[in-house]
Amino acid sequence: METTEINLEQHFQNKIDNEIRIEPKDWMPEAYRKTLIRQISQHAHSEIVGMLPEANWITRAPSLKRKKILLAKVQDEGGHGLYLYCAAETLGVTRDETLRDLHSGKAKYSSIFNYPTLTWADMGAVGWLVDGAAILNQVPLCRASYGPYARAMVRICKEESFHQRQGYELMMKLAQGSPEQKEMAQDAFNRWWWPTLMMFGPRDAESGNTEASMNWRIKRFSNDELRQRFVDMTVPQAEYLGLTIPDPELKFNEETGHYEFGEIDWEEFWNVVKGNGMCNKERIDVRRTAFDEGAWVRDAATAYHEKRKQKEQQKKIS
Amino acid sequence: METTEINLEQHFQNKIDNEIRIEPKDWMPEAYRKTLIRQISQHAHSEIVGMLPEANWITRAPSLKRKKILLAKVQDEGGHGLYLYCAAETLGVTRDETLRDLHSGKAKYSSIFNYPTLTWADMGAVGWLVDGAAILNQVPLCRASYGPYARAMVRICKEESFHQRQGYELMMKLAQGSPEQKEMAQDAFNRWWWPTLMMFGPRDAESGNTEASMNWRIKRFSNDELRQRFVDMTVPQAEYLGLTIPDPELKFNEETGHYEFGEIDWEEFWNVVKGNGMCNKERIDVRRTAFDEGAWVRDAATAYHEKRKQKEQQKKIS
Amino acid sequence: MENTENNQLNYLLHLADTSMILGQRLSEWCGKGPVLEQDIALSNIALDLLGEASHYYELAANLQGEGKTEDDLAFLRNERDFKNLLITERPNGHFGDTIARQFYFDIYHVLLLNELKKSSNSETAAIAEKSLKEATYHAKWSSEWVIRLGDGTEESHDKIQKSILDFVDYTDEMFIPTNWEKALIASGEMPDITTLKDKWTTRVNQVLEEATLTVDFSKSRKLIGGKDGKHTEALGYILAEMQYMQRTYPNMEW
Amino acid sequence: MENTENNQLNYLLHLADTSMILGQRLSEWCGKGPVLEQDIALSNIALDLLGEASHYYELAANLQGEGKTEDDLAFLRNERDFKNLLITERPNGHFGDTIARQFYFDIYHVLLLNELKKSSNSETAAIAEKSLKEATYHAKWSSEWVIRLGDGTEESHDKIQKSILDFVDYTDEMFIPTNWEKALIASGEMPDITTLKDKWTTRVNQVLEEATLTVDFSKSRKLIGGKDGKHTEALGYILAEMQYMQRTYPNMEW
Repeated sequence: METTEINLEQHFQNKIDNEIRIEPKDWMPEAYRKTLIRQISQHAHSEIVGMLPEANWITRAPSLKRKKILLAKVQDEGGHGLYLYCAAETLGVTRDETLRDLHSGKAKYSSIFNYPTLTWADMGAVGWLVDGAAILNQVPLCRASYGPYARAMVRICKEESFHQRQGYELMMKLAQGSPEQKEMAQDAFNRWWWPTLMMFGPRDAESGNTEASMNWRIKRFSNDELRQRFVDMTVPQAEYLGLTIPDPELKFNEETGHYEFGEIDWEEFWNVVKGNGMCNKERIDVRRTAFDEGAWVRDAATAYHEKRKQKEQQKKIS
Repeated sequence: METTEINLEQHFQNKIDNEIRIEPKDWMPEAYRKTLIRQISQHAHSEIVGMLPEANWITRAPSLKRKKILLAKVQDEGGHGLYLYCAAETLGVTRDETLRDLHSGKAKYSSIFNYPTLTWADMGAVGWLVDGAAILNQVPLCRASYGPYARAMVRICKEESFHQRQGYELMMKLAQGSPEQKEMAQDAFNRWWWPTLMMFGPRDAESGNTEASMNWRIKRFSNDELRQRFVDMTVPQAEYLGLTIPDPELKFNEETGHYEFGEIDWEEFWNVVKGNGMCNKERIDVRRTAFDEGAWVRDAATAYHEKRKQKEQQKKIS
Repeated sequence: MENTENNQLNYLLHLADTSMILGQRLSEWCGKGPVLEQDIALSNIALDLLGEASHYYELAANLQGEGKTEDDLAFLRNERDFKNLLITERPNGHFGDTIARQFYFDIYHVLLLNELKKSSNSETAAIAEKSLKEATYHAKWSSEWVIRLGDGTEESHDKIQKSILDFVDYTDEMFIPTNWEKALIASGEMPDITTLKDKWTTRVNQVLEEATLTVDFSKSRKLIGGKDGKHTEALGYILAEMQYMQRTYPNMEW
Repeated sequence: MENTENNQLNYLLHLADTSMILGQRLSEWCGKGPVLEQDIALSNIALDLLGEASHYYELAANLQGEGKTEDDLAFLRNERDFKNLLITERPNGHFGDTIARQFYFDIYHVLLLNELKKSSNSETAAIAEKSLKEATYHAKWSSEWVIRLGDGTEESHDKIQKSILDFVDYTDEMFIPTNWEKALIASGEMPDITTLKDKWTTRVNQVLEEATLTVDFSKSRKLIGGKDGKHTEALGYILAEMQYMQRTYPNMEW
């Protein structure tokens, strides 16, 4: 038995090393399964909770075109959630189970969604910065070792980069607009810049789980690598918009070819992760209330489905 | 016994005829009591339901001053409701009983409150026209034969005429304002004119209950008399504001010294009375929901009161 | 105001406002649906309706010829100028309420678009043609949910039965023409909505029967006024929210 | 922006906005209270707060010296300029929620006004003097209700216990100074709010004890930001409603 286990493990790792996808019916180590369930659920929850800060502005969008774009975007996020809950289900965990963990506070989601969206410009900042950071995190996941996850990510990434361009375009309109609009854009940028940098997680030195995930090809780049890539990509975009980066220490290092930037407020980071952000409680409350108030609807659908099945069976018998 | 009853009735009517007030502990005919209970409860309900169309604009009032005036006015109406529920209680009916009749649809309230308040100008129109009509109905009630009712009406009438002046002043601001404000004022006037005329009830020829109420000195003027008085009083006020009366048949009769006016849409009148107005259902729904959702608060207050009483009694004993 | 062009403008605005306000209401659900799939479905219908509204607003702006945009018409007109059907502005309530409102509207919407697509105005006909496909899907979706909730659990049956009754009062308005609609119907410039009532009742009753639900349409309060700008008190709050940005920051591009 | 006059203006606006937004929230209750007497009491407190706000806005407008009115400051400033305490903008919820929010605020309000009435600025002192009488009554009323609900029925106990916990997160902001507040405190231009915390906690705990309720204040999420214009998502909706008329019809008299 022991040898078999070792062989299975060896075989599994060989496949991983050769970039062969692991599929639901394949053997996999329990730790791999658990890590994936945790990560995919978190990711799904982030999509669903992430609908809320943007949904907050749908009814107040300033034009019909923007209203439609925003609504379609948030709807897409719901779709991403669906793909991911399905991917998690292939690992043997139901959607209701994962949702229960979200509502109880056991499962996490991206902390960025615990910041409030205060003005219309936040719709631009979230699309451009938050989706931009998400893409950097997600693109490598399109090659994740677990097949259903990787395939979900391919679809998601395609839509995310579309969203990011829309966010940037929204910011552009503001940045080229009236003084009030410019101010609104800069204010949103100021508020979202640092939280976005935090999206890449703690510094590599303080990040757990990384090594195993690297070996399993779930993760391919370190937090700090991705964060640097984001800064290098985003600073010129901000400059193009005429926005000032809210970091006095930011400067381009000619030698490395990278931007150096100031220290992240890690106290704030951990504070929000621990649940003390402005919206942690509200976001979960909204989701839980929606779920609880929707119970009778789901029950009705199940009951109706059962009745139908029985009727059909009776027909067959008679 | 029969003679006593007749004597009591005679004695009662003598007091009435001599304008001597009937007080709660005095003997009174059952029909008188019932008529009063019905009328005072209806009046109380009208105050309470009447809070809603105006409360609808408190959060959207266009200036701090107007917000305070409106809020204070609606609060006064709540106070009027209180006086009247207390007056009804002196006749042996509890507030909860009368409220139950309101919520079940058994008890009526003034139909005028089943019209929606659509613009800010409605706050002027309601204050000026609706309160104006109410005052004409109510001033004679300050001399109503039943003491508690008459005394409540004295307090109420004083505040109502204050409200009416505030309403007129609000309309004046609009009438002297921008073209949009003038249009808003005229539009509100157009919508409230006819419903206000309906407030005086059906034509005398079709009005029941009147004779008994007249004999009992609960009612002193007929519906048509009061309606005519209202028109005579209001038309010059409207003209002063530069508003057009939405009645092509309106004209001053030099001989009678009264304004003649067109036929009221009695179909609309009965339709709204029967419950088919725009807001009949909503108004009752709001009141009932407030009452039902407040049950736990009232229960808590009662329970706390009981506990306190018991503690005090225990103290006395020990 | 009673000339033909104004009547036509009224009609386009009525069509636009109706889709706009219902789309706005449905979009309030976004992120709060009872199941993820239905959250997405609600947004989907909202998007279709907002798209339809856009098209009508554009036609209206062209007809008006004052250089206004769809946004001017949606975000800078006052409550008394809005001509949407009252049913579209009523609050979402719970999922069953939203379904009942949607169901009544969808069945009407399909019947109406079926007529509108025959319009002699090729632009209106084109919008109707496109919207009809969408509305047909909406009607299928809401009918299925009426059936599912009606024939689901006891709780869901009671809830949707009450919702179905609550919205009846607002259905007659779909078929009772205003004065300006009467003129347009007489001149053949819009479909005769009075003739749609029977078909509507038949289709609605078919679904309700399958859903084990009952309604006595004769008891309707027959509330009307929306098409003439006389609304319920709900619309003012919708507009305060919907128009806030345009009112606060006038004359800007977004 | 960091000069003295701006700090003073910030402070007046903070005081005004705080009373304004809480008054606005309370006025949402009008006509919907659980008992008529309490409906009236809620309006009464709302009126006091709106009155207090008016006075501070007037002082602010004078200090600003740009010829603005109280209405300009209340109805034409944007969300990011509002400086109210976050607790005042939180939704009304049920009666117990409103009571909990009010209770925390009232106890603080009394302590603050007690200091403000000693202000060297005679106008501020006069407003504080008048408002203190009102706030003392408010605090009595809300404390009594906390006790009544806490020591009432099992249901009311559970409800108010939850409400009392829910609002704890927003209480620290009353006592944590912003940068501009620190400057004003240092120059003696405003009371040192950090010193009020202990008194507040003592008084609150006295009432909670009598109400058989418990709170662990150390578990507070310590949410701040309102005084620097960083609000919760609730404020935007309040302003959309509250400012709609002024935004829609600019430069008019009402």
